[in-house]
Amino acid sequence: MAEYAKDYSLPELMAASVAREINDGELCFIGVGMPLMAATIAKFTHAPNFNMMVEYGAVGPSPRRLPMCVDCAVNNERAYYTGSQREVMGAQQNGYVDAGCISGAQIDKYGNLNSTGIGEYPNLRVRLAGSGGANDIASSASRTIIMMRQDGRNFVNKLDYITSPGHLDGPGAREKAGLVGGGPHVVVTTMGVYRFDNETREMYLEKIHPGVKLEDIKRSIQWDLAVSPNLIETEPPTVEQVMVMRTLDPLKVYLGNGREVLAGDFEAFMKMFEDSYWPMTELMKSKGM
Amino acid sequence: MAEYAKDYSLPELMAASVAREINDGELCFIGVGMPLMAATIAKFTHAPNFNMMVEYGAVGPSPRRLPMCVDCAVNNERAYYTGSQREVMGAQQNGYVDAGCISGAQIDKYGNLNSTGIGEYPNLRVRLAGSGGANDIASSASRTIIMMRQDGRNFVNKLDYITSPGHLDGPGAREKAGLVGGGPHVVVTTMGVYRFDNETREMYLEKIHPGVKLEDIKRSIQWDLAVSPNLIETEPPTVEQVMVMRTLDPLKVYLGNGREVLAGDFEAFMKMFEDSYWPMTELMKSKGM
Amino acid sequence: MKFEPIPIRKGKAKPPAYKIMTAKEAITQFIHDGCYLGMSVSAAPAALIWEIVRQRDRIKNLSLSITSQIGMSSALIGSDLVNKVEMAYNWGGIEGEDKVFRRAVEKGIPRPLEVEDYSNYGCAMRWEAASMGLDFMPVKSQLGSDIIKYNPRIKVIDDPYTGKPVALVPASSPDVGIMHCARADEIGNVQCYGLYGNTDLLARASKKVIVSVEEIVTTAEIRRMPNLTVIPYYYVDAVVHAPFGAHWRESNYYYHHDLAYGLDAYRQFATKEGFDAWADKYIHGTKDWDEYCKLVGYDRLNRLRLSESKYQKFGEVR
Amino acid sequence: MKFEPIPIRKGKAKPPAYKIMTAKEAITQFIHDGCYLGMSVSAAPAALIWEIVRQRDRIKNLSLSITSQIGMSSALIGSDLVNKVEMAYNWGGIEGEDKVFRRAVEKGIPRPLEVEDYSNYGCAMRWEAASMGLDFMPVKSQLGSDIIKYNPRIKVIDDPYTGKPVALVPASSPDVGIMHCARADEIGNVQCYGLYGNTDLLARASKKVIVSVEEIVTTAEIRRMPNLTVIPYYYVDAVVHAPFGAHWRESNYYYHHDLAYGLDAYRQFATKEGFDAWADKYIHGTKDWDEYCKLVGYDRLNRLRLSESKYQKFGEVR
Repeated sequence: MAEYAKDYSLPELMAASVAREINDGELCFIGVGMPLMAATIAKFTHAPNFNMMVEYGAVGPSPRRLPMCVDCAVNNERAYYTGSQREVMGAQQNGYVDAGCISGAQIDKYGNLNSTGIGEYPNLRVRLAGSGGANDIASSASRTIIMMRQDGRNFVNKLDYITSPGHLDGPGAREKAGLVGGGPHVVVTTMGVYRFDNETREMYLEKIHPGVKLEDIKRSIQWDLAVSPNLIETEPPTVEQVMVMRTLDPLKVYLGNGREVLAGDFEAFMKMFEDSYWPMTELMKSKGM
Repeated sequence: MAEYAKDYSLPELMAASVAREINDGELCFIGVGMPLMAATIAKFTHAPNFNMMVEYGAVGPSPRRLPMCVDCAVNNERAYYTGSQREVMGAQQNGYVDAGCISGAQIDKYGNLNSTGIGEYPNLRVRLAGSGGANDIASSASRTIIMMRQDGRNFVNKLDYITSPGHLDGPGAREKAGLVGGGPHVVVTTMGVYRFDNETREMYLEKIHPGVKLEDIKRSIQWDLAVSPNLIETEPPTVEQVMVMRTLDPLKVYLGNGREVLAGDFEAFMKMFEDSYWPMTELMKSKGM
Repeated sequence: MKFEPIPIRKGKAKPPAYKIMTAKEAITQFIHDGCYLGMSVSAAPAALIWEIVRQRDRIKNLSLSITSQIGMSSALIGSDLVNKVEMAYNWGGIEGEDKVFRRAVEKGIPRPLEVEDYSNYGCAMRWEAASMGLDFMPVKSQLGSDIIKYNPRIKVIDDPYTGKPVALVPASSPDVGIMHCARADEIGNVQCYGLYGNTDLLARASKKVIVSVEEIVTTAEIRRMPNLTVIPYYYVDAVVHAPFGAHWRESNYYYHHDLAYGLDAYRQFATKEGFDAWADKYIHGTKDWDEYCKLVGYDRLNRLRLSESKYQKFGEVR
Repeated sequence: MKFEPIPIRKGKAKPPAYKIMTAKEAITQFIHDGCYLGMSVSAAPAALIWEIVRQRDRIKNLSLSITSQIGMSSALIGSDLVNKVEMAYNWGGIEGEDKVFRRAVEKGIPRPLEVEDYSNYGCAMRWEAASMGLDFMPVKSQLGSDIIKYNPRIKVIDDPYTGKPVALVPASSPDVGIMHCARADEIGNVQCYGLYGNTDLLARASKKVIVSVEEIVTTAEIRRMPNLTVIPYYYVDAVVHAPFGAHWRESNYYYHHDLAYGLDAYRQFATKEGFDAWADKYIHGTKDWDEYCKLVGYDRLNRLRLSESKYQKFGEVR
């Protein structure tokens, strides 16, 4: 049995939880940001034969450095295929992808996501990134794994803009719209883990993170949240998962305030990259990757 | 001035005439059969910076062996690009191709071609090859260069089947059909060279091969052929053109009965390939290719 | 709400697992009677086709999805295995007239053959559509021709953006796609050298994929130049090691088209009896591809290889 | 009949001729005011973008066609050069929030910016359509979302074959496409190492194409491995030699993303004054890319290169 870490942060718990949603041998389409980190953890721990696809054209990399973006050089590292976006996105639309991993700024109970903006489109009060590949993953991956901050304002009754389709307005809606993918399967947040009911397609709380109160979760969600009668506590990260995270991201770029630390500090950045080579290479070998 | 060959055959005259239709620096899409031979002659004589595209995915080869097919290994030789059919055919549909070189079994006065069969489709008396890439070239190349045997029966009033669109039924018809390419520009046959009138889009005789009688040409064509008032005799092949042809095809596979000679004669085939390497390589160097 | 999560639905990706099989095993496992079979032309999967012919007692009815084929599909047609071919071209190229094809279409010998005609790009765009999970592709070829007049599956619509006519071709998704390539690793990452036609599309369009290769290499070798990977593992069901596996056709940078053999075969194909004698000798008379190669002669195959490498080698300029 | 032959109509192919220029020459020659500009993201054509910004007195109004951009398009937006962007994503990735983009869309600073939203695949399929001379492409993304609700250029039709809904996106054919790649020869055959996103499509979709590269190589070097040629010469108008030409972003197998720089730049982009100061120093304060590299420091750039080659080198497995 895997040994659990005693000392871990909330972002580390979240990343580990997302990593666990990825099964060995699967092919998953990984979106920009934290999903890249979570996928790399999965690859170097329980799922060495899981392969990631990144949207600018790489399949099966084993990144031994912090993966920074979906077009990052890191995504070529030991990859099986590198080339065009057309290949990976075409494969996804063709139904080849087991799961896709994305995040968003707002979510509703059907797992629809907004990453376009806050306010009335196109006169947005806050303009956000836009879809990127999130809509494509949400449209066509066989299931989607969603990562979200849960900040008290972003689990809403009605999105300002549906960027990435979840289960739209309920059972049968995706099929009617012509979407080929299966839609949202799980949502991992800073407070808990949610799944979608097979019958109603509505989100329900399945796991609650250690130390989080159910009433705080309910208060942070605009709709009347369904809670599993078998509600359990989220499994902590393993020692190995935490080791991978801290090797790849010692300055907590993804998992803390590392961006502030690194801004302008080239030496620290180089050191982070130089230091991760040996431990990650050794780990890779031990996994037979 | 180029020195003309004194001794040449009719197929050699034809191949040389087609080669002359290709201008240096052009990008031409070359169909299966004699067009491959003619294009190679052009490349090694007057048009070293002409580049051929072949439909199974090669651009810019310099074949120093007899090119045998559009998916032939020879087409990779010193190519700039090798890969997918999608690239070359996509480029063609996108208007990048200056000229395409094709042939057919039947032709009408608008340069429409039949390479599908003789008889009433689908109950054909004689089933032929089918379009292959000919229809695509005829549809989308900026102009087409057509090579034809002229056997007394195949310049017809009405094709049994329009495989490859010429000027269809006259001015404006291609545009109306949605075709992006310019259509037939020239027809080189065993008897003469024909062009298409800019106004009527109808074929007219421009050049007559040495030794061929105009009345024989007219008799071999079902419609009332228009003949240029400036009818001239076809220019003979140059010494250099003939040298290239005979080096690549000493057994007259394209230019005579070489197929009968080679059938089953592996040693003769190997010798043909082995012998062409040095003279063609030397010629290549002398052209700065 | 029953609090039952949506069951996990798997994607179509084939696993990153060991996939090496013999041709016999692969054909036995994946090709069934009534199969809608896709075949590449560059390079020609001769070793796989021969094996299908050897299993003709089991595989009696095939429909073919091809773009162009030169002689290889005729091995199936002449062996009385094919009811229909969706195609742009089925002929001999430099080898000339395809009498096997003519007999089938014109005279129903050995059985009637239905032909569905497209242009080459039209056929390729059918695989292209399927390769992206689309049900059709627009194409500007074929317009104005009788290909469209006689093929009701090609639709001409007014382009919703420009109002101009554009043809649509329906996706073609073969039950099984067979193809021959340069090299693959054990989990099915396939790399090609030189032109590969629409092999890339066929692999993506087909439900099951069998790839024969000149060389099996390590995964590390694949990783050296991942840009050469034309078919990633997730499309591939079986990898068959078949050196010289495209003979009598060519395999770029490995060996050249054996024209002397092809011309001789075509001469024999001129009659049904000739075809049968050829198939009896070269296909049924050999139990597998290695025996076929021995019959043709490895000395001859090596000559073709040496001739090719005189002119070109991948990674060098000669 | 006047016996006047149909005049020769040339294809769009660019000639196989010498195409090396400086960034200044290429931008001056091909990019005009009002240009509809396509930009690749992998790798980012930073050297070319900086040069456009340097020529802002001449090039005042641009519309952008991108799929995703990370910071680089913001160099143009923040410099008051862009009226509209057709896009899927314009943000910082790991660098975070793009304040330049936000200021333009939310507050019209330095000028109002119209945004036309698509998904990434939706954008890519617009270039794909143009790359094949088509006027639209079908795509199954975007269905059911507000992307379609608010973008009238995306049409949803009933698929003529299945009756199911499918989205159509209109072709995007930029006046000029700019991109950064690994290497090219003098006539413009361009090869890429590793992932290249939709650079291939952009080159095919654009009327004029400027490619900056890490290395200029001989044509013989291109011919060694013609399968690596992602953009053949006929698409290319200008080749600009710009080593480290994607900095602060990465160039696969050459050097890595300079995150420390990117994060610092984003911190400065938080205010208009900060952006202007950054642009004054790094773009207007340098006369060309070499001066920019000197300002950043070739020692630093070499560290990025060495760090990358510790992990990977094309042709090897590390």
